Amino acid sequence: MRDAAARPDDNRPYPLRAYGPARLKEALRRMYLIRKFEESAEACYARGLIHGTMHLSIGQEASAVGACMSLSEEDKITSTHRGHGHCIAKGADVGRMFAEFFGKETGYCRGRGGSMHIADPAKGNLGANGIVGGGLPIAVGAALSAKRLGTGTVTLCFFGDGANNEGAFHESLNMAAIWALPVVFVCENNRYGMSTSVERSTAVASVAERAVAYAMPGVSVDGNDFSAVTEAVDAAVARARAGEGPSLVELRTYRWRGHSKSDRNLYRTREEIREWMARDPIARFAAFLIEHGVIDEPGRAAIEREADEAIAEAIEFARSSPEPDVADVVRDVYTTRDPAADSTPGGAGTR
Amino acid sequence: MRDAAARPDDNRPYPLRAYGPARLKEALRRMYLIRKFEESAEACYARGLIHGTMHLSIGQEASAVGACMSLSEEDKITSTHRGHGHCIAKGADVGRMFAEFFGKETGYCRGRGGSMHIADPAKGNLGANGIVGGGLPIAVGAALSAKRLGTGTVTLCFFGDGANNEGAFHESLNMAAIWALPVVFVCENNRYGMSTSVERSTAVASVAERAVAYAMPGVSVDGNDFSAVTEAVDAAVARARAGEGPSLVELRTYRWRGHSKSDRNLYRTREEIREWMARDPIARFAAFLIEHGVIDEPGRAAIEREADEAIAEAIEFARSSPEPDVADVVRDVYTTRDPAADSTPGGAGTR
Amino acid sequence: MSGAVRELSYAAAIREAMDMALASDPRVILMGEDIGVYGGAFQVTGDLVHRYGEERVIDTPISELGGAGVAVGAAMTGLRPVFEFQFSDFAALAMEQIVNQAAKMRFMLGGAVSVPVVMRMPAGSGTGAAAQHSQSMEAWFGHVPGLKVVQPATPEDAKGLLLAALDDPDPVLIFEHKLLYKMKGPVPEGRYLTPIGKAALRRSGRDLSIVASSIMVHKALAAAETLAEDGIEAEVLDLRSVRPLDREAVLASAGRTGRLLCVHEGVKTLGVGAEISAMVAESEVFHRLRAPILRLGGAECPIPYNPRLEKAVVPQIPDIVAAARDLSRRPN
Amino acid sequence: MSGAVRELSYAAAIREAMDMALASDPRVILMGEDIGVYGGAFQVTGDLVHRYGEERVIDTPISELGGAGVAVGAAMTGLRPVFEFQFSDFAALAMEQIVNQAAKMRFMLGGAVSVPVVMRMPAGSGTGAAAQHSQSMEAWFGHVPGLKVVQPATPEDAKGLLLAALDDPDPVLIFEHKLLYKMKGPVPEGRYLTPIGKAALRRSGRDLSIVASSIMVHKALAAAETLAEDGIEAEVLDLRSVRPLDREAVLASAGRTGRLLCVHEGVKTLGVGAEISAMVAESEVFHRLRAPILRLGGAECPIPYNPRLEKAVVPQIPDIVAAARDLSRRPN
Ligand SMILES: Cc1ncc(C[n+]2csc(CCOP(=O)(O)OP(=O)(O)O)c2C)c(N)n1
Ligand SMILES: Cc1ncc(C[n+]2csc(CCOP(=O)(O)OP(=O)(O)O)c2C)c(N)n1
Ligand SMILES: [Mg+2]
Ligand SMILES: [Mg+2]
Repeated sequence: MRDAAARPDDNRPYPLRAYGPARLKEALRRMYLIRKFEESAEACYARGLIHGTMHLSIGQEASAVGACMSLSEEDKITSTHRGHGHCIAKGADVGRMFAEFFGKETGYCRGRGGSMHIADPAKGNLGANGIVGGGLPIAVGAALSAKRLGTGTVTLCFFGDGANNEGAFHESLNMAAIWALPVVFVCENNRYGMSTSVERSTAVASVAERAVAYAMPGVSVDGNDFSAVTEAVDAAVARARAGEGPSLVELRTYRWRGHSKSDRNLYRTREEIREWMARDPIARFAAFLIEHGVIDEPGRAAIEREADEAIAEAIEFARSSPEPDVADVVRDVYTTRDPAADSTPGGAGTR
Repeated sequence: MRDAAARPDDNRPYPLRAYGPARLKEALRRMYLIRKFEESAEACYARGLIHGTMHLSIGQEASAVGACMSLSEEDKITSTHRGHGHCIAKGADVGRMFAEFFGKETGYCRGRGGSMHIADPAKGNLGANGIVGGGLPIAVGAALSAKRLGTGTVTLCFFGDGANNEGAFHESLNMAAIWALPVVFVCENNRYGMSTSVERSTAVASVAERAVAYAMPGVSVDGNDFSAVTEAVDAAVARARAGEGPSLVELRTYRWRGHSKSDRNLYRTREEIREWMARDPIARFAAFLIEHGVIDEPGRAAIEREADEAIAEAIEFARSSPEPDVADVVRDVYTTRDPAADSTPGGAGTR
Repeated sequence: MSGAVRELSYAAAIREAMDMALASDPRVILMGEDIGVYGGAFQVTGDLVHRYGEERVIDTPISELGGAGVAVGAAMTGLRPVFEFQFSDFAALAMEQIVNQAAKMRFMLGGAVSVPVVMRMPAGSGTGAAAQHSQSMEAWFGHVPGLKVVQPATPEDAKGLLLAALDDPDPVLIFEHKLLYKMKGPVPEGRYLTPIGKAALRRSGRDLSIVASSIMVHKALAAAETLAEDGIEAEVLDLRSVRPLDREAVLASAGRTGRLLCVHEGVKTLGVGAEISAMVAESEVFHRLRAPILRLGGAECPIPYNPRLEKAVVPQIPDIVAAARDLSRRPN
Repeated sequence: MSGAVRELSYAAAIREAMDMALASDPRVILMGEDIGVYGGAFQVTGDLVHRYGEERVIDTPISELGGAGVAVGAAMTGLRPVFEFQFSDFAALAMEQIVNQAAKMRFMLGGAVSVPVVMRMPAGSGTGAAAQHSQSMEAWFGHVPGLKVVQPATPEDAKGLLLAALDDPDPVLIFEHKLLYKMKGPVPEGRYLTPIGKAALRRSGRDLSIVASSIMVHKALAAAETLAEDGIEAEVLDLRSVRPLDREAVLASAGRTGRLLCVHEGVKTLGVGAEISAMVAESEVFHRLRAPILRLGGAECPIPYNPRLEKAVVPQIPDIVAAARDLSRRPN
């Protein structure tokens, strides 16, 4: 949430008007934390410490952190398979995140979920999702709860450009619109759904154009520019909070890495990747803060170092955490241990 | 298909430019046939001769017949639960239709499908559908076949305003657009999906507005005006046939009867119904033809009488047709009578 | 708790449960297509919208996947949604939210959330609505850990199981047979919970056990009357719950009689009867079986429109009588 | 017809079948997410797009319901689409088109059309992809008349069943276990059809019958080796097809040995083993059974992420050995 309402005579860039220095520094810290987190996760994966697959959001840090600037801890987000950044932006503990990747009992999902299912309901993160588009109707449901229960909270729904072609996108935006629900749909358009470019998958050039079909505001901004992201999302969140209904915000960004670990990057050129790396959202935001005197270079370096340390600690925590107990595996299928449920003939292999 | 290309200096109403008198008379005949068919079906239902449910299209005759004017017999349509009109407009035999309602072996579905599943592939009708939105992707598939196989045919996909909120609508229009397929999406907007008005279900006022989200042309016309319907759909079909891709055409119309037989009409006013009955598409089209000298009043009356006779004959055919053989019921689950399939332990009640 | 007993229809009993829940718990909402002023395709919600308003009795657009997902999201965040599919067949559009999200959410998240959503599923054939409006799909959901799946056969259970579902922290699917909506039966006033996962013995008998579900319970009871005239005493167990299954009750009955017949309307292959049969055949009761375990289920075809065909493809009373006789005649 | 035999991986065998079909039949197209230049999430389509072009190897948007429906519509009108779900779990989004449309279309229309669509379903756990990417859902589809459902366990069958599916006028779903993609085995060159609906006896044995499917065939064979060391000779029947089921082969094997163990990865309750067991228990073979019919299936929970948990919830070789020993020890 904004620290202050913008004064009309103040013509500094948006973030400086909306947030105090502490929030801005914290934003930079979280962006570094995401970057370092992803790089370390990648390294752990390469060393065989993490199994399964994972989807890294390196290059998309400004969109995750910028979008969550508008939210309080009570506000909700729904996230995606590429959700580490959202998670950290919404305040998750990187130790418990790594513990989850390592399949440990201390992980956010007690080792049951892995990268694609990390959630942190206490901080308002309703969870990543392994199903493209799966979080969209859930976000609308959370917004319906907020409206019915009068909590005053907003739900921010992250999804990718690829998800915008799922039927769930259409149904969700329509319902949110007709019921004027407090939800903001944030499309992180990183130009590809796996290998398939927006041009090849989507009939319109910009996902934001589809807002017209739901009579809601739609804007498309540079998702690597923290200022543009916060200004656009803040406006949408304010609108939602004021009871004026949903908005669609498209953040144009790019993932530096492949889609997942199995990606051979055959569908895009080295030049394209290099071009986008030159638009590094973290470097840009750091330079912005330095330029406007919010931090100096030693301050930036300290923030970066702090992130490095936090990650090292997180990995250590994860490593030293206990494995889940195999005997306990069917716990949490149901909330109550219904005795009748337990009497359902169990599977074979629960040795 | 048009009988002639319109000449630029010809400023008569569209249908007179596009179609010869024989085609126009046939169109009026089909509209009467639909009206009489629906009225007789209703009467048969009331007398217990037809079971199940049925969805009547009385009041929507101009949209069914007008839209199909653009098509050849090789062109395909997909239809809906409210599909009797489409079926007749595409040239179906009303005898076999009634036989289907009566559950007879001579029916279009050999008594297996009933009202909601009538199809007539020989005439290009790929079938009504019991699932709202179910026909949309199927239509796109038919258009994909046409493009791949180079048949030069167009697929016209009928659907209702209610269907426009299904995910299938979104996914289908998007795929048709990105692949530039020869398909025309014809939304018969009769203002309600069952009891739920477009205002309460749909974020935009007109379904045609959603065409923007698929970068395809979208037009909305008076669906009770044969001229407007044919002009709009002809243009869309011509575009599709020329390889320029799909269009969305919204035909604003109204169903005079309730949604189905269980409807108590609690969601709309008598005045509204009366107002729309005053815009009777058949009376309007008949008056149009008389005004422009295509027919005279005795000619009109003859066409109407002919329709009455055809219906009487159809019902007689249906009545006197044989019932299906109960022993034969699992036939047509599979195309080939796979002996292994037959050895699957059968159900109980195939007495 | 519960007071006097009146006769109510199955539909009215369900409505009464929803009414009580709406009245007593502000978190309860109803969602579905045409459940408001229309009263629901089968008039189950009836006039509730007039009593609780459009904000709590919510007509959704025709968007089954999204609608179910909204209910899931609402359930995760404090509401208690009762989502009505107009026909359970349309749940095919929402399998992703039901199975990939609602059923697995708590487990995937290591117990961090619950998803207390209730989904009502009008099911079954007999209305002449043909193949896309007549299915019995409970077996699919019974195969999915994380869901609970019930099939009330009586008005009393229809009310009690819906109240129990609303009381349950996990997703519960209720399969309501459309032909039962108008059936009347005794229903206690006030609040009571029918336990999810418990079968009900509807008739005792020494000669064979018929395990039936939903509408087949009534057909089995009628068949049992006929069989009794021949001196064959059939026990009729109303399964009530597909997940969890009442293993104990099934094994006890099969153990008592040594002869087991499973009857349901869903397609026979991989229908609920397969699980009942297999559960018994792998138990110690196997040794007490005096004859093969028989099953009656839907024929291996979609539901046809023609009424005679439609009847022919699901078990009818004479089929049950014949199968039970056959079973009783088998040598030990 | 078929020529020499080489070693190919399961994935390569599938690709070879698609390659042959694309080369010989202009009606054949492939559709799916990232099957073009990416080569498919599991590299099954590989380089086919470079050989047959983007018009025949079609990358769809992420639109499972619509994509499957387009394949259905295309199949009804002259094409022979092979539709790849990236993971079979995502078929939950397309149940409507698979079950309400493809499976029922021919029947509902009284035989007026056929729907020759093939759907490929990468299935199963073991890759650390957790609950939404690891399911074994074949039992759902096995419950649906109008569909055919196969589960090749070997590279040879993967090719032969895909070619048979393309030759079949009706919708065929092929469940491919992801852990099998890299497994190598002998595959004949040229065109051959593996019959849909026929099980394959992979090992003979007098003491008990193990009916297994997909990856469990290999685990059952390994278990049989261990059992043989103890003098227990297990017969291993590879089910291959869930719908239609090869009733004859199952009954013959169970009748021969009198002891039956069903093994599959899908959740045990209402899994394929339930049908196998029930089919035997209702047949005349019942009288020849010398012990209860045992089943091993997935545990009653979603697939967990942690690798040790993930292994624990599906049957492993020691589980099969233990169950088979238990079965062999049971008194007659
Ligand atoms: C329903 C569904 N379909 C397909 C997939 C496989 N898949 C995972 S991520 C992905 C691409 C998603 O693209 P986008 O929404 O743009 O997100 P991004 O990966 O670019 O962040 C695909 C196809 C899935 N997980 N769920
Ligand atoms: C997927 C699905 N959801 C709901 C229904 C029940 N239903 C049948 S017709 C209908 C209304 C459809 O409205 P619309 O598309 O506007 O067509 P209309 O009936 O007005 O011609 C509904 C809700 C259905 N058949 N299929
Ligand atoms: Mg993307
Ligand atoms: Mg309508």
